[in-house]
Amino acid sequence: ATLDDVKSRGKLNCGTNTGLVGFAAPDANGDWQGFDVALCRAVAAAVLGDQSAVEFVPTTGKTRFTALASGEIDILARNTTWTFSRDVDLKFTFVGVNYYDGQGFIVPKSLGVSSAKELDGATVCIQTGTTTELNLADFFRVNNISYEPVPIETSAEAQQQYLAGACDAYTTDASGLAATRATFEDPTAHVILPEIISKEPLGPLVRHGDDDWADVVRWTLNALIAAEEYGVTSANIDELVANPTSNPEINRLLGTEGDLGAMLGLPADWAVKAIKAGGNYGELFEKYIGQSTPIGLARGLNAQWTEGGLLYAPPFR
Amino acid sequence: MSDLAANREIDRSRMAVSENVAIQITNMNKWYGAFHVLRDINLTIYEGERIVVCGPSGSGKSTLIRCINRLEEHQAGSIVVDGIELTNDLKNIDKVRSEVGMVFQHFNLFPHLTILENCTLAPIWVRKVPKKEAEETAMHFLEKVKIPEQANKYPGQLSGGQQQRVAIARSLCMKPKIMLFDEPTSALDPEMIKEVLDTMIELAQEGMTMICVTHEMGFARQVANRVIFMDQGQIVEQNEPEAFFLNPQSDRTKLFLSQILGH
Amino acid sequence: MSDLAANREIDRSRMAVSENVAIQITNMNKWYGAFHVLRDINLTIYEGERIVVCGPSGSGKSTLIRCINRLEEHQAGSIVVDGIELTNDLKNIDKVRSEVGMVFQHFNLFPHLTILENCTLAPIWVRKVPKKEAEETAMHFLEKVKIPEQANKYPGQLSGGQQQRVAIARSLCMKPKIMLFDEPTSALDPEMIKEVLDTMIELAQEGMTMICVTHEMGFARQVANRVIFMDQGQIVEQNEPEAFFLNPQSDRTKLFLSQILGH
Amino acid sequence: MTTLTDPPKDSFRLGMLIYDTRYRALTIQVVALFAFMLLAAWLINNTVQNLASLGKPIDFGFLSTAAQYDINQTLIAYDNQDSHLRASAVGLLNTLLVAVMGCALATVVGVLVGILRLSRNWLVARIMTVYVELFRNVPVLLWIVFAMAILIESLPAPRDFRGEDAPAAMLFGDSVALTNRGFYVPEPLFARTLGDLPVFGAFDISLDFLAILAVLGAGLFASGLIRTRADRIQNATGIRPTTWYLRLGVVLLPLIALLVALGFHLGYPELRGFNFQGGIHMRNSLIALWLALSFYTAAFIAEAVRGGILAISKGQTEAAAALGLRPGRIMSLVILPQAMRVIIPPLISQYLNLTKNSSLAIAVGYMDITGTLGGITMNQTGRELECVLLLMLIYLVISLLISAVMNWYNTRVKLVER
Amino acid sequence: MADLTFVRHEMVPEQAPPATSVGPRGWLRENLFSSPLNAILTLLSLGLIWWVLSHALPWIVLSSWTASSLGECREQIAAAHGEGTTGACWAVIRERYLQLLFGFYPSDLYWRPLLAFGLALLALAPVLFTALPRRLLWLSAAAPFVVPWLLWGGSVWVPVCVALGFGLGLAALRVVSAAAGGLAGVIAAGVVPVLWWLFLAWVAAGLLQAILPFGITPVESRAFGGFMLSITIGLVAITLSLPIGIVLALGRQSNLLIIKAICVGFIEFIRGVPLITLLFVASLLLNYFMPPGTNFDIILRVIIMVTLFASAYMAEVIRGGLAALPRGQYEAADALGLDYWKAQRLIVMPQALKISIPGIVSTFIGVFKDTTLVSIIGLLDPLGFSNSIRANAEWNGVVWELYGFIAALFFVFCFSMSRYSMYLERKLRTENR
Ligand SMILES: Nc1ncnc2c1ncn2[C@@H]1O[C@H](COP(=O)(O)OP(=O)(O)OP(=O)(O)O)[C@@H](O)[C@H]1O
Ligand SMILES: Nc1ncnc2c1ncn2[C@@H]1O[C@H](COP(=O)(O)OP(=O)(O)OP(=O)(O)O)[C@@H](O)[C@H]1O
Ligand SMILES: NC(=O)CC[C@H](N)C(=O)O
Ligand SMILES: [Mg+2]
Ligand SMILES: [Mg+2]
Repeated sequence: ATLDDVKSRGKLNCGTNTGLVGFAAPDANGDWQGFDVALCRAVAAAVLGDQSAVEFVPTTGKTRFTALASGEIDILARNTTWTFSRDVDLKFTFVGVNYYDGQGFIVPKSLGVSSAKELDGATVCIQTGTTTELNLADFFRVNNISYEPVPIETSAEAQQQYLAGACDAYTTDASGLAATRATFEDPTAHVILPEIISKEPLGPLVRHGDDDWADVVRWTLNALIAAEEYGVTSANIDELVANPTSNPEINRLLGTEGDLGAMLGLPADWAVKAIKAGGNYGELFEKYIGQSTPIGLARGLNAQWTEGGLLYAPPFR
Repeated sequence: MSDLAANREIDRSRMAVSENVAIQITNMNKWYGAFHVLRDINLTIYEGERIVVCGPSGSGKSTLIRCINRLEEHQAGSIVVDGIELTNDLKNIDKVRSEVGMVFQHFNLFPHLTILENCTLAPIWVRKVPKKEAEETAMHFLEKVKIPEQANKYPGQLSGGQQQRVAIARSLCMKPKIMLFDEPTSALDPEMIKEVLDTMIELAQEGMTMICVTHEMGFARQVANRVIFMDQGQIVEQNEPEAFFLNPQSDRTKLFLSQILGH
Repeated sequence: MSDLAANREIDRSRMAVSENVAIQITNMNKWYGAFHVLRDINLTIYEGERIVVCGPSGSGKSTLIRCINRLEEHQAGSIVVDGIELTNDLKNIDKVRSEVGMVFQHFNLFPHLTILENCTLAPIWVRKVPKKEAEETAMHFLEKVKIPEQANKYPGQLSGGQQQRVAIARSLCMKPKIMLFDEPTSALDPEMIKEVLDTMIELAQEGMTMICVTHEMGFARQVANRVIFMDQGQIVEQNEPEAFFLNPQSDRTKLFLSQILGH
Repeated sequence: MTTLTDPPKDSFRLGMLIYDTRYRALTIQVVALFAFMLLAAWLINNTVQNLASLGKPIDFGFLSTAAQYDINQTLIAYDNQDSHLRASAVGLLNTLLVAVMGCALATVVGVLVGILRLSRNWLVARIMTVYVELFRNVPVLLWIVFAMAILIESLPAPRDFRGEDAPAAMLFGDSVALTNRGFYVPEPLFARTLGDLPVFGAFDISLDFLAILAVLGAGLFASGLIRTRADRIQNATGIRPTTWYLRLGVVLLPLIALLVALGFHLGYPELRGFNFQGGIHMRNSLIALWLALSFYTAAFIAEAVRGGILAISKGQTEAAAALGLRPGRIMSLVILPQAMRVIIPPLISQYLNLTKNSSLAIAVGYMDITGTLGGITMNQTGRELECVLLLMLIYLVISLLISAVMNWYNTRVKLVER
Repeated sequence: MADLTFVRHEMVPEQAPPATSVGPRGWLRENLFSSPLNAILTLLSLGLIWWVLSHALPWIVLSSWTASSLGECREQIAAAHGEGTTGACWAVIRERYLQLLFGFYPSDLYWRPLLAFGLALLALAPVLFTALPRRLLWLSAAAPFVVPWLLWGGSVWVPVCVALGFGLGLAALRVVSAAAGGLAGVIAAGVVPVLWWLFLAWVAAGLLQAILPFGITPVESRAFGGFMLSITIGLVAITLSLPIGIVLALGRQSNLLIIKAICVGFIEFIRGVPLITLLFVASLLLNYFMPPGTNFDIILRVIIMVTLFASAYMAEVIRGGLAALPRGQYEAADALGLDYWKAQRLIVMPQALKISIPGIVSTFIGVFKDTTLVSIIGLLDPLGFSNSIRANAEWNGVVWELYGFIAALFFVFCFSMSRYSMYLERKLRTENR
């Protein structure tokens, strides 16, 4: 089973994007950074107790699923949309959603367009091999307007073409649009159109048929989300472990009560390690893509359910 | 040196030399870059003369005869061939070239054309001779060099001696007034040398003006009416063959002859 | 044809022919595809014999001797060399080859090995002789062919005659019982031919069994004890050299001799 | 003395399998074949097992399902409801398009550069050397992305053509627009069109186009006749009549007549909406790929051309010059016919390389066969094995066809030689 | 007719050529303005050079080396050279050049790849230069084991045990061919080492490591990246493809029909498909072809496919070398009684390989350039890395600087290699043969 493999190997193999602003990219020291990357680190911390025990395997839109299917990676955290055919036909298990996204358009303000429906005849840049490509085709078909797709391999190239005016609009997951816009010389000259033409729940996935491993990843993600809900942060977690609170849910999460860890086949403090790796969900969000970063994404749908968002960790019980 | 031609009887009667100047070279100088390869060449050649040029390797023999049909450019002095001065004027050069035939050491036949095509190419494209006529002329000269039966073969299928004879025939097809030979036999096996020399002797007997760079001293003695000895880019001595070989004047000539005949 | 060896005194005393059969060829036939190149060859060669094979080009001389060490396969009849029949059995072939030396027209020295290495290669790898011993033997034979001082040069640095002598020494280093020569001198310049023929004569004087394809009639007269004339893949005539040259029986032989001696 | 006995009768022994030349070959081959089949069986068995455990048995059925994605450049009609198979066909045609265009341009540039490299002009020869070395020693993929980046960054966007004092303007009297989305050039239109001819119900061929081709072909044939006649006259009289105007006329006049009859006119590109509309749009991805492949390959072709010309010894030129032939004639009658034999084989293998390198189209998003079948289709259906095998097969067929042409040419040329 | 005799008693001294044909003027006239057409070409060329330089130079020179992000770069350039100046942001190279060169290789271990590639170069020297002492050949023999060990690290016993396989093969050849004859010896020499490598070598290496632990820090191939990845793939592929190529070439030359068919099929197949499809096989399919559960990492898989790719090209190069060998060499070897393998090893291969060296070098250059394609399947070679670097918020938007740097790296490497191969070609041509 994957869990045992990972443990005996002492390393977690994690598939990431070869480079996507805010979600995964190697920094100057060669350390991978980003929102997707952080999830892998959390899983590594939970399973192996060491957040740096991760091998990052950069994958492209094409190679990502094979890498996972062939066992080259244990978990794919590469802004991958949870779709029916990927889950059912390609035989993967999506363990949850770490970012609720949707496909949007960015256009230069000077174009004078305020709705995607006005894009009749426009040239649209799009990354190939993604769900966005299919969504786009559907959107224009449904609205019975024409467009010209400009397929592109990487987001960096898409951005280059868009900025030079080789395409009128650029479409991808709204998170990507925001990230891209943030690095423009003059971000204010571009608008993200109001239409979100698809649902893009991005989440980590594992191979079909290894439920134990899927549980580990699923509940690590849930632990991060729940931690935010209960106010457990990397700052106060040591304190909370040392002096368990009166909230049994928190105690169970932190392993000071019950033996949830053992049920997963992990040490009792698995969630503590995972949360300490980079912080709870909210902390990670703020650190890599939130308002304080150049990318500056608002929580939006990705707020806790208590705040009107969609994040809703099942109970730790 | 082969003296295979020695036992041939030479008919010198038709080898008269006319009074008309064929080539007039005056104070000609040539440099390769800074290297002074031909120095102060003065040479008058009359129609019907058979000149043999000899000299040590690198003395400029090839360069001299290549200047005569402007394969090389000279930088000073003048060369007048058949009344036409060689300048940068392309028309003059064309005229001279079509009146001067040249045979090279390595034959330089065109391997992609048959022997016949080799011979008719220039007449057709330069002289604008009808193809049929050109072919007839070609066959005539091929017969003269004794290989009419090879006409439809390719050069690669012929022996060296045969190839050189084709090369001679090819030049003759342009009906040149002057023939230049640059060591025509030095790339050949001994048996083949004879074939080629025989052909050249025959040409000489018909009164063709010839300038021939060669070290075949037997040929020089029998055929030439003048031998020119070059060294260091200069004409050091010229004389009739008998006098040249038996009584050389300059020390350099003596040295050279002792080496070449000493073999 | 060169008869440079003529003025050499030949010691025929040691050139006795034994009663033992060295090579027995019986009803041998060979085809190249559909072309019948050797027809019904019957030939017995005794130890110590020196056979010269001659005949027009394409008559199958090379093919015949190449059959003897199985560089070519024959299709019918039998060839028995030193008691070993040449069949498809690789072991027999290896045995025969290591007892039969062969010298080619184009020497075929190994250009990437020094002269000494050329000579020691086969003894070391085929005969499994210790390197030291092989080198001693090699030097011995190199002395015999009079070029011990070239031992550490590469073949490319030697003249043709020297290369051919190395090729002979190389074969001798395998201490063969029989030596085959395929026109060993025909790729050489006249001066070098003498060197090589001298070496071969010396070998013959030591009683080596030799089969030699050559047109050196001087050599044949002096050394051979039998001359074989081939034409169209058949042995047309064989005889002692004097009888063969002075009194050929077959018309073809006469024609051939008149051509070859007429030069 | 060895006595001669009858040769031992052939009785088969096991050792003969190894030591008998007749059986040895057989033995080795049987062993090799066995090993090869074992290896193949092992690989196939593994694959089948792996696929079975993944629940993805080999199945080409996906080819007939709807592709659902759009392709921006299609030579045959296509929309996103067509099958993956048709999408692949669109890709294949795009591959062939860029390969043919690339080979043509590469030949022109390569021959030019190869000749200029031999120029007596020092500066020109140096520049060509720099060009050749620069292109040969930098990976072609880098050149492709470079070319794309240059196009995108240095040409104006369509929006720059808008407005009163637009920063960019169309060329040639508003007929050609060079933008960073590609080049827009006038398209031929016919007022009295002959319509389309459906082929196998799969795609349409314009009858106008066919008619033009036919007239052009006939014109060229007639021009050939005139040429043969000129040859004949030259053979007979030695004087070659000047016929270029006749030959030109015979090609052009009927063509012009046909065009007039069809009501030929140009459709000019025009800035409408977001883009130029009308005209032929050559996309930047196509142009970048085309230029990069062509110039990269041209560097190699230039070397082949230079080598070919140098291989024809100086002696040939001199001999021809000594016969009084003019430089132009020397080139066409003596040097080129010989150089061609040396040049063509490497030239064709460069065509092969170019065609294979066109698979790098994905780097700039040109939708060739690797981009459709080996890219989006593979990605959306998850049928890696089928797609990659099919892809390889297609390239293999193209390569073998090109090699066949090369072999045919080689044998033909060899016959002429001797 | 005038008197024909003439004797020169005083030799004409050498004179300086007319001024128009030498010196700078002569040179200009000769090389740049020898005809009107040439003059026009010269002017056009000068125009072209001016155009290129006037566009490129300011950009290259008016640049920033110190910024820590693209935005900062723009500010610095605007501050230094005035608003609206566009200049290069070389700062990204300064910050990332080590990454572009070494990928994720641990920075304290950079000496290892450097040493390894230096060693590989050294090991090449005695093969190429016959003048060097033959003893250096031991270095060449050791390099294939030492270089990978330096690159990947780990126990020293692994390469030792792998090398031992060759020793075992040799021993098997000796023993078995003495006992059971040549062909059996060859078969044994093939089978024994394979068995050893497959089943025993790893055990032995593990045992030895347990008894006598000695090793250096292991580095996973995932850490390989940048230019080092290109060189590693190229080097390993070429080294391995050499023996495979030899076997294929011999097979293709052989008159055994089935063997020939297999070899021709393989060679033509590999040469008929683009490398990118083979890389797809490496990244998508190769694991399917292996027994369920085997998993080797993507770089190894890529190396396998690139090796196969290079082998096919290598086979053709070597076939050319074999074809250039005169038939006489084979016949002489036969006549001396050398068997097939000995003849190949002692006579044919040494010569054929030497003839093929220029071809081998240019195959190497080709493969090396083609390693950039691995970026398409997500490996971080220099080109792949340039994308990852641009995925950092600071460097998003940097294009030319990265491409330019990568192109320069490749150019320097390939250009020197190609010059070197030309030098070899010249040397081989003049060398006595
Ligand atoms: N293209 C050239 N460039 C520079 N120097 C040249 C050139 N061609 C010939 N030379 C030099 O000019 C000198 C004369 O050469 P030329 O070929 O005329 O000599 P030659 O008398 O014909 O000698 P040989 O008997 O060897 O043919 C030689 O020193 C030669 O090196
Ligand atoms: N490998 C071959 N395949 C087909 N025919 C061949 C082959 N080798 C030789 N022949 C033909 O066999 C005939 C005999 O050839 P062989 O070389 O034995 O003649 P030869 O007497 O040695 O002639 P030469 O004096 O020219 O060497 C010739 O007609 C030749 O064309
Ligand atoms: N841009 C991407 O690489 C991912 C796009 C999209 N979320 C997908 O899964 O296909
Ligand atoms: Mg000369
Ligand atoms: Mg012969």
